[in-house]
Amino acid sequence: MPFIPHTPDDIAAMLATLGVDSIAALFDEIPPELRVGAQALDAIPEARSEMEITRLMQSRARADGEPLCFIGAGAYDHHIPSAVWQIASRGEFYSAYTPYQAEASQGTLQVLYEFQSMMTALTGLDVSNASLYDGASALAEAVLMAVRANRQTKSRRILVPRALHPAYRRVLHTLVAPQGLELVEVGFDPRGGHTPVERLEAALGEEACAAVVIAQPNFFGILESVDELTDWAHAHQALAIAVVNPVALALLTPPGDWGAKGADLACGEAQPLGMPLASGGPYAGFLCCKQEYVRQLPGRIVGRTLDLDGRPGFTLTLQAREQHIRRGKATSNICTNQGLLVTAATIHLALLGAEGLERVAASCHANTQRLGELLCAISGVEPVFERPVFHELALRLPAPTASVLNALAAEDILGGFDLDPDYPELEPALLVCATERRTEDELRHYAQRLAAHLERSPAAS
Amino acid sequence: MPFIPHTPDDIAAMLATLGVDSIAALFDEIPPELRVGAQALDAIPEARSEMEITRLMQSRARADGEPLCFIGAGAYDHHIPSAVWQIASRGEFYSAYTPYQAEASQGTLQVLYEFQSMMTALTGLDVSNASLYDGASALAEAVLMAVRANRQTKSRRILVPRALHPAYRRVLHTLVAPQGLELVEVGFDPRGGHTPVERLEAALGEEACAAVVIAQPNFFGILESVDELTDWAHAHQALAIAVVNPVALALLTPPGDWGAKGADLACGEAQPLGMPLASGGPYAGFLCCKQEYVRQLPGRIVGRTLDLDGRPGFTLTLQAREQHIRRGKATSNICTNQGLLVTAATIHLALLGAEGLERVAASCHANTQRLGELLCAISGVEPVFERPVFHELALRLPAPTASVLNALAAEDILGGFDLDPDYPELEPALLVCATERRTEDELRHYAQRLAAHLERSPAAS
Amino acid sequence: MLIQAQSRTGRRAYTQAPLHPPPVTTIPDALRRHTRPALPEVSELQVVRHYTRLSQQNFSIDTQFYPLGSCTMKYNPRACHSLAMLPGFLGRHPLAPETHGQGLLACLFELQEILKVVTGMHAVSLAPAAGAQGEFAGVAMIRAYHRARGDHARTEILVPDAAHGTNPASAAMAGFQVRELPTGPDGDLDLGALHAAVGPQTAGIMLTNPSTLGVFERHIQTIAQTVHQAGGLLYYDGANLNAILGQVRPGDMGFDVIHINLHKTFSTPHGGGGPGAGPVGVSRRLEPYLPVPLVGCENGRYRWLTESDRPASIGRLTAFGGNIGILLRAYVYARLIGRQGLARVAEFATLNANYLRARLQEAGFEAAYPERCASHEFILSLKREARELGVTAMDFAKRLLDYGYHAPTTYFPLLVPECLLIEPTETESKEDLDGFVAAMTAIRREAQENPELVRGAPHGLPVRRLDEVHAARQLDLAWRPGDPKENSSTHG
Amino acid sequence: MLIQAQSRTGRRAYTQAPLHPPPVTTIPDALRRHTRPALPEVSELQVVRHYTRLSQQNFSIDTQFYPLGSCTMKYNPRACHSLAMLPGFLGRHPLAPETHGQGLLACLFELQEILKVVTGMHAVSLAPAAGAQGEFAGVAMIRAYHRARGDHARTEILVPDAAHGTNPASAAMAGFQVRELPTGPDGDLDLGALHAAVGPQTAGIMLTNPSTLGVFERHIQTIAQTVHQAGGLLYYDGANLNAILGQVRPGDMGFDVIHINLHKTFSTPHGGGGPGAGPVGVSRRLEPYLPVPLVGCENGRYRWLTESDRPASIGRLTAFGGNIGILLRAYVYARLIGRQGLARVAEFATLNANYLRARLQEAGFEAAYPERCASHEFILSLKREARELGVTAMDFAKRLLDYGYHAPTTYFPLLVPECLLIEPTETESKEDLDGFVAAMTAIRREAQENPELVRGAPHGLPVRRLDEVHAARQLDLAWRPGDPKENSSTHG
Repeated sequence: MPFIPHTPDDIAAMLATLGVDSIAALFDEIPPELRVGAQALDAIPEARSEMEITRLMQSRARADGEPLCFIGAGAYDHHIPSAVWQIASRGEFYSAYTPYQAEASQGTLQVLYEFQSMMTALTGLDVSNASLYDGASALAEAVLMAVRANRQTKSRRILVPRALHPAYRRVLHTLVAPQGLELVEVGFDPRGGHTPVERLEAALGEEACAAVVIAQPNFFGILESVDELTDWAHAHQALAIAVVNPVALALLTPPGDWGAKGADLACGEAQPLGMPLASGGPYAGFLCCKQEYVRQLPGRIVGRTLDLDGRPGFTLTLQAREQHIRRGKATSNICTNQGLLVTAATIHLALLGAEGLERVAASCHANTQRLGELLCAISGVEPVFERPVFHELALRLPAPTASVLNALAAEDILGGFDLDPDYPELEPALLVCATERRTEDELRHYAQRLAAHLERSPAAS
Repeated sequence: MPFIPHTPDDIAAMLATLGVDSIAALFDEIPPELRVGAQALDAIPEARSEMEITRLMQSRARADGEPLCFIGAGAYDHHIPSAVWQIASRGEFYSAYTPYQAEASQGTLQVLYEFQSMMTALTGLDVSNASLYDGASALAEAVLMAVRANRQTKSRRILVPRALHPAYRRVLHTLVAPQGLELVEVGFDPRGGHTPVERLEAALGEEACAAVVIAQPNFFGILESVDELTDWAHAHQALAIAVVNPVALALLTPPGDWGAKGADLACGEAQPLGMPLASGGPYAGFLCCKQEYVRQLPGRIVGRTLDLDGRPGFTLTLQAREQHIRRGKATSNICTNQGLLVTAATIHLALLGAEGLERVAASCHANTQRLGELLCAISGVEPVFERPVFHELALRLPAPTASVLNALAAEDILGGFDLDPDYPELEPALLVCATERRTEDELRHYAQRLAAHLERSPAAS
Repeated sequence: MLIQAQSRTGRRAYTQAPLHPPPVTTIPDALRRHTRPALPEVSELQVVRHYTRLSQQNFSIDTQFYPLGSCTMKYNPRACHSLAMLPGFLGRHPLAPETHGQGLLACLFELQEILKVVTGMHAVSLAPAAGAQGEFAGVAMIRAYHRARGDHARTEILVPDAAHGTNPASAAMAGFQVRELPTGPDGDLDLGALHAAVGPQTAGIMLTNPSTLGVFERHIQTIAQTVHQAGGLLYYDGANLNAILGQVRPGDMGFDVIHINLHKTFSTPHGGGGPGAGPVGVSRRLEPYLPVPLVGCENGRYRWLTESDRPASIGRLTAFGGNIGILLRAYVYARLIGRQGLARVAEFATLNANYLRARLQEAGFEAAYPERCASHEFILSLKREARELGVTAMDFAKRLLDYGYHAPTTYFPLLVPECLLIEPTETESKEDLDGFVAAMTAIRREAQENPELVRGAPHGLPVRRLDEVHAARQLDLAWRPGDPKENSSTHG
Repeated sequence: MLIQAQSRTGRRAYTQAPLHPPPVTTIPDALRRHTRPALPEVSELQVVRHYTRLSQQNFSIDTQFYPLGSCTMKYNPRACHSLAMLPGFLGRHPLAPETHGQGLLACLFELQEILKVVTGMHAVSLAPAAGAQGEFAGVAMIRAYHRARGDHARTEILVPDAAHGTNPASAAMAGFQVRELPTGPDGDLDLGALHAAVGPQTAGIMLTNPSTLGVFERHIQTIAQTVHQAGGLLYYDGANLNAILGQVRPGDMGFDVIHINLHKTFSTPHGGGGPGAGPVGVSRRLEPYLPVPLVGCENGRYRWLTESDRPASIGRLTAFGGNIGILLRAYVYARLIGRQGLARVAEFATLNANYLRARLQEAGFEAAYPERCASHEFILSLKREARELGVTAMDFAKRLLDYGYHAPTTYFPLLVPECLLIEPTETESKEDLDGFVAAMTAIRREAQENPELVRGAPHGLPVRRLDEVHAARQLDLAWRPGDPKENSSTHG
């Protein structure tokens, strides 16, 4: 019996203790008409050995190939030190529960405290939680939190830039609309690709708003004028919610220093910090805020405290915000978060340090610049926007994006993110990314193949 | 500086403590004319990042392909449970030294004791050491040990079957010839493929011998009449040294039960117990013996003892045999052995248990039988020998073996071991193996491709 | 000592970052950071040693019996981990085209099918990232269903008082009012209260069955009929699905929507607090509202079904496809144990729970609902020990740690005073259960002879009992440069 | 508790063996086993839990400072492990054709080249499986060389009294007589004794330089000249190569043959006692005798060179190519640190050793050879502490374990009474060295104030001091079914 240790003798002895003659008797309270027979599960395959399933999974993993990846769009192909997952996969991290029994969970708790400390260092804010599901849902939690936290207005309107990741905007809608929040789209500048203050003004009109979402870099890789946007939000009694890439923060002004007073909340996707692409998850969202908002912060929070002997130790804290205490009035329903990924992120950040992270960021930036040079040397390919970028770049193509990407994919090159469905106003356009893992040879190979395909393609309208 | 933690401040403080102004000063005792400059190492590449070396190694690992393997010949492609290396790779096992400080090494020591217990259970002998380098060098140590241990004769002759693995015979020669041992080859029966007692008689002639080597199964996969061979050895005042496959021992009479008195020593290759093929190593040799010979046993041995409080614990024991105490008079020069592989083998055997190991052995046996059926259905292909086999089978081919194997290799099939160079008397002949990992589809694929190639080949002489 | 406290200026794990990054010249100075973030500057060895040692301070399934009620801490097969971590899966970008994802999508599609069969539901979406997100998705589907029918009056969700806290929290997240229903003395729902509560404002009811009291809700058919007749829908909280796999199916009980905690029932790791995965299953009428993406199969080719394929969907819950790596682990688990194995899970989880309860009762402990069959978990009440000896359930819990057992869940459910909620799971052996009984018995003896010993527990762990009140009052949530506090808990 | 003691008849880790093996019908009953071997019958969870917990009972580099002299316990980079364990390398059969091994062979060929350059030797074979096998191979080559010249009189190998025990043992394995040479009071070899010992019977001399006394043999050139003039060859024991990498090369010192412990100098894991790898390097005149297989390169294609290519070879040492996986790790290590990094190894290993010695001397401990520069290791003598306080080097060693430090090597080399041989390696930080000094100082204070505390150490480990005499007298080397002894050391 896979994973069940009971021997026939064990079963007999246990049933004897219970005074019943079969395990089935233990299910006597289930109405008999509801009991299903063995055949109810017939459509599920029979047990297979680990050897057989290993073969199956290896062949499926191989089937998906190892294409050369120039897609970013919210998930980034970074080097992950071998040590990260060798340690994070240790049974004591991997198979432990949420650290409810603090004394038996100091390993996980200290890791989470260190993670919180690292995230506050990166964002320049006071407090971090111990993770949320991913960047997009973290933004939704940030928005809900901002509405609760904003004492200056009862508005439930949120300004959301169109230059924010389209999937983030969708998730935001899914998660906050049921609570009656109104999401107001803020357009971007067609030449700069950024979100000017004037667009905020236009979107707000005469109304108030609870918060302004500011993505740095934005979905096009463009660097926003975050100081002005933050100050504008504060001038309008709105909280400023930063959506940031944690690797970029090695180079860019941290949200806590944006504008005169700093952003109020910062959130984002921690995937670039040691998490494999893995088809989209598990990743981890982070959420930081100013100290004054800590009691509105959703998710687990670890605090440092003292034990009976006065020695320092760590424990979950501020649990009064959480659903198992406050139930329907909790700051969020989240409980299980992304602890194992946070463990990986913490080890990853410890290995890189500030200088290492800066080297990664600078290499990504340089590779993307170089890719832009190579691609824009192809006739008909040009940058969509003028403003500087971090490590993604929107390019206008002389042919329909989807057909170009399909042709490249057939050669095992994932050429980037097709902007056309989400941004028809830019069509045909492509968003490319080159992380520090891409080599000069790979960039040239991409450019060479793109040029070849474009030569064969009919010009776009 | 890769893997060196010293900051400039650290270095300055340390040099100040030492009262010198540079690290170079610490090398002042080396004659200056011997000091090499930095350029002496110029032919060695510069440091590269882990990301770059990862890319390099991944491309080299991929370059070697994933051929379909029907080679056995001393290294076997078995399923290894995921748990084995996930646990054996834990830092506490991986980065610990030989357990000289027993109190700080109970993990490793208990594992070794458990391994010794498992090997005595498998071989039916009283005592096991904690590993040697590999099966072949373990046999050499067994032969040297037998000469020391045999009180009945001073002979330094050893009878070695020609049906023993050719590489084992070579290693034996390398390692025992310097001490003046004489290796006498014993032929095999051309029809049965086994080593009959009459051949032992013929090889011994009028001389005495210290030991007889008995391989079960032998290199051709053939099962020897081990009871007769063992009794013959004992009747001639020789010790019987068993060379056994540990997986086969799940099905076959253990050496301790061979003949009337049992084999005196049993050795072999532990690779089939959880060690990847890995191009040939690291593997681990094992060596077991009767209790009366324990003080002649080379290699580490772990014993169970008591601590100051009377609680049980484990420690290296019988170190008086070893080179760090006895120096030139030690039982062997071996000290570092294959501890990590033994850890893997112990976990592997614990996961399989006797029944699991028997299932593995039975599946290998059945797959090899089935492969023999399929291949012998091809015109001109037939078994070389008549006697039953475990999981390898010698086949006579209608074409030169090397050319057939090359043609198969070009299609990513490793068709077996070419017997022709080592056994020209059997030419053209091939030794095939199908472990439990091979599927019916793979067996059929092999048969189909072999048939196709043989159709195209000129018939062998 | 914190990793941050080990930092020394100029130290680093040299090989881990690009060795020769070019200078950054194209980012305007006004947008640049001017002081480096205070991340640790440490060597690779320091990092490896620090986190390896920290890991050793955790209890975990791989090291201890961990009978944490309602959490299903069963063995996480190591193969599930290594096969989900195959390079081909790990390297795949979430937005890679389906041409480069057939292997992955085949696994996910088959997992959807397995979950449909084992729960008796009509369709499944794997999108929710955890149980609570599954709950949200489920309740949001109930909302979408009523709205699609123009039934805007249904603003209320019924939740038993024994429910997990996430149930009311998720209902609130989805914009509903929560009305709590009482539990009867036998552990079943108070049907009278249910009848009184249902009405045209009832959007649905959220139930865990077996409930958090460790008993099967015997009137489930009546409840289903009552709620359905009132126009509401039934939500099944799958936290306790381990108890009934292959014995009875939520779909057959009349549930319209369920979530499944793969990190419980399908043995994916808990990871010190996640990641989880909370697929949702629905009856036919709710299928249009399933969260995206789903995996579809047409002519043997798999593809993601997204917003454009599923216009009525409640939408997207995370940026990409959810916790894919966890889904892969659950798939491997289901394939390894197969259909008979799925049914055995509930059988042996139930056998272990009933055996352990019986042994503890024999040993003199008081079980809640002793007249009922236990499901996969059961409740002890230590109110007598608390009253007579002054030793609480929390004291027992902490002292168990000294005995090498993780504590059961304490003080939940809220209905039973001084309770321990104990879930042994099917992967533990009889010897381990017997060992736990022996430890509980020994602790009670200690509580009689030397209660201070128990009240002061734990004694043998890296720290003694921690002051949670201090933690909440003197908030210390992050290390900062120059932090004067030393944390020596990890050494010695 | 032993895994064997956890066995229960009929229990098993079901998924790990083929589910439906066919019956075995073709093996004669006379050859069949009739009782199953007494292997443990346990569940997968039991195995995982048991060995995970056992691992936690080890000290290791990944968890502790481990200054074990002469063992070079430096950080083992995790990348070396994961890259050597890539599926393409692990799945390769040792007898796969070279068409399916170019990637592997490229790594091995380049490693041969790196080792040649860094040691200054003419050619390298990677075949020996560990240092001692490298020693055997080296001495066997010396034997082969003399024999090839018809010089059968050279039956003697000279070995200093400070040498590792493997040196004389390996010489004996290779059929030589061993003659021991004394060490002078300054730690260098007694040259007078050397001159007296050499002669036509001298096959060669085996030296470690720096020696096991932690000092560089200053007269190495004179020694080389003396032995060579007598017709002997020089063997370099590479155990201490970490001390001189990139500073001075054995080939330049006049050595004819060397072995290299990759598991020391090249940071491959020690694995609780191996695997190691002991490549040998030789001068031009010994090249024909190198053990097979070697890796050759012709026209950009790599191939194994075996017996048929190398007819004068001393032969084959293991069945296949040696400890290939360890060679891959060493290759990765060398590439990560590069040529400058190789030289830095010796610099910082030497800095750490000299610093630690100076700090311990400041703290009042007595160093052996204080007038000499320390190499990468050094010796403390605790004879004063033993005499005055009755607390021995072994007591200090055991008490260090309680402080979370692995003990240095004790009672080796044999020349210095009550000695600790301390090798910190280059990968440890100044703080860790300072911590070790503080621990040693604290233990001496304990030895003065409460010597029983130190003599009874360790106190905080899974077991207290173990009785080695009992172990050797009452041999208990294997568990057997029905074994009455219980081992409870792993619980509690």
